[in-house]
Amino acid sequence: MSSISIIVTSPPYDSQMSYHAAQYAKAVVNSDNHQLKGVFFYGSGVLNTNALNLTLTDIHNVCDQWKMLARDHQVPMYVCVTAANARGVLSKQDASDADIEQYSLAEWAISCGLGEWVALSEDADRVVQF
Amino acid sequence: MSSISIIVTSPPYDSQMSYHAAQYAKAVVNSDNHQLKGVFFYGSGVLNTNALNLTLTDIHNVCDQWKMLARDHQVPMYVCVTAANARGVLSKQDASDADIEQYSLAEWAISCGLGEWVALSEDADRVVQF
Amino acid sequence: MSKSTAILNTKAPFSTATGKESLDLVLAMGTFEQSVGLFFVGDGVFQLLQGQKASNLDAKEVAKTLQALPFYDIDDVFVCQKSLEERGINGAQLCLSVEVLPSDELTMKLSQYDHVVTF
Amino acid sequence: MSKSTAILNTKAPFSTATGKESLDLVLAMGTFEQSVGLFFVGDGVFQLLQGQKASNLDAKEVAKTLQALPFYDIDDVFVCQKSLEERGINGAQLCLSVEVLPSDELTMKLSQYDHVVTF
Amino acid sequence: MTLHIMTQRLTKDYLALSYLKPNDGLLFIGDGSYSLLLEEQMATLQQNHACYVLTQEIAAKGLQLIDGVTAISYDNWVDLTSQYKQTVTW
Amino acid sequence: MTLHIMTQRLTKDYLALSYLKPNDGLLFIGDGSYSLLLEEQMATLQQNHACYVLTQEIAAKGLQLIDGVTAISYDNWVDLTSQYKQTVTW
Repeated sequence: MSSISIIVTSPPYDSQMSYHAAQYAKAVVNSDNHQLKGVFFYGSGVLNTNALNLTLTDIHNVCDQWKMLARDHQVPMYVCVTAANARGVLSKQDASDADIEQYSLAEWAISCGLGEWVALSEDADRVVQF
Repeated sequence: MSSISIIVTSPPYDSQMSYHAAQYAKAVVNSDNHQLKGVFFYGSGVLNTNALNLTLTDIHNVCDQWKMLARDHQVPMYVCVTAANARGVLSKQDASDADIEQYSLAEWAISCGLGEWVALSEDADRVVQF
Repeated sequence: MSKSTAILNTKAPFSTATGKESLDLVLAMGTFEQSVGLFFVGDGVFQLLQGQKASNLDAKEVAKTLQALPFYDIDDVFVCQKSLEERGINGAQLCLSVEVLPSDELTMKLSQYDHVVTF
Repeated sequence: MSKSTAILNTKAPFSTATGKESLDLVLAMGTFEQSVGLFFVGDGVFQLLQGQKASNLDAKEVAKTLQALPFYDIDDVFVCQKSLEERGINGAQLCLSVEVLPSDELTMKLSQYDHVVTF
Repeated sequence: MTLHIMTQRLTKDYLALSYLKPNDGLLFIGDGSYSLLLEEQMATLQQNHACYVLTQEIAAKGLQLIDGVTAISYDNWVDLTSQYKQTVTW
Repeated sequence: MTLHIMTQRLTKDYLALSYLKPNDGLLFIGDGSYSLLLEEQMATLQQNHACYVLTQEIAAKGLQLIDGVTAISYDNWVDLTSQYKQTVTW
């Protein structure tokens, strides 16, 4: 049994890597020999956790795939709060702290610090970056 | 008197070009021999118009500079609605149309279609892209 | 309309949304009857490869829209010969009838437009 | 902690936030006592140039934080000799005392870490 | 042994090429998959490296599989991840 | 005459280099400003092209101005925009 943690640093719409990341993550959770410890969104990858992304009907919405992985397979989805806030991804609390009325963080994403990534990578036999 | 239109296709935080764009735009409005017809945000450049971008106190916030150009110099700031919606930048109306409660478009940005850019480029002696 | 614009495609499809967004802009210019030229250089030439089936990556079929350009009266489509050669592509592998030009001729064509927007 | 991570810096400062964010990650690893190595290759070597004054572009002074790494007990900092040479930089122009390695030795170093994260 | 995730097309300046060990594996993905069109450069790499590409990418991008490159699924990729000691994304 | 906005460092594969006309101007900006360290390549370009760099970038990035390159302000850049017939960003 081999354990894997995923770090996503590519944006959802302007790169293809986050699509591959979600497909890869699905393959890990469906594998008998591997365990997915969690997904961590960092850098431009935090844009994957923006709940306000609307995609055209004929294009995949990778954010929906992350949501399903979180809901159906209980994969923890962490997002670095500093990287997210710098790119317009705010939790309700972040928004309220900054006196902003609106917020944008997807409900399936867990806002956290970099310590979570240190723990995820410590727990994993392999780290894969997208 | 020479007229200039600006198209911004680079994101605010993960590229330096939008910083240069705002400085360049300021130089145009302060010039006696040039007129700034408008700024159009397209591609990843639409992220400049996300009102929820929070920047660290020791980093410039280029979004504030766009806001000042709009307010103090009446420069029209257009953003392509399709490109914006795909990247999590929604006007109140866009959000309501998609049954989403939250929205994120900066109040200084004018949501529009690509026809506005065609008009801006038609009006300009020069187009500069960032 | 009196101004002309060259749209310069420099990126491969899929990896960025630029293929789709450059084409949307070209079609908008066509609709408003602004003169437009479409240039494929560098990795942009990959957008013209025959036999693309974007549905395999759950992505939009941009190549199909490209093939419809003649129906929108957009006929000025140029591709860089050197870029094709450097990427191991021959002209017969392209999905669209385009004018293949040496770099210096393409450079001269490009300089004839009032504005240039790069994707 | 038993796992080790190599942070691979491949991008120039300023143009992306990666310089700052890679350093934040390095410092977090230091804080949680995970073993970490910092590698500068390709355009990443520009982060080490002496005399940077980011305030001229209203940007964060990342180079200052780099110089503080020894105080966080982060001593495994490696830079690729070939990348420096190709970019016209000599070792004396660097703002930080680092180990300059030929590509093959740097490759061997890199392979000794459990995980690699690229910025 | 390292599995290198090659996200860019092969060019002389591609950074990854300076940091490969003999027997490292190469997965060509995203823009990297267009490297399949460069038969000469691929042949050189294949002398020291197992080369992989995602089946879906070949089908999506108008590419052809070439001799000596293995087309894989995401499931195969997951297996490769544990077979190699380390993964580096370039 | 075209003003080329060079946003990347000079490398052999840099696309812009294939599409320059004699007397076109080159503004090195962003990562492009690191081209100042490549004196040989810059000298070759200077034979046919006026070369510019933003004063602020030199100061920010630990660079030195080199012979034959003109350091300019944003105001200068605006003036250049009308002096050249066209601007292309690479």
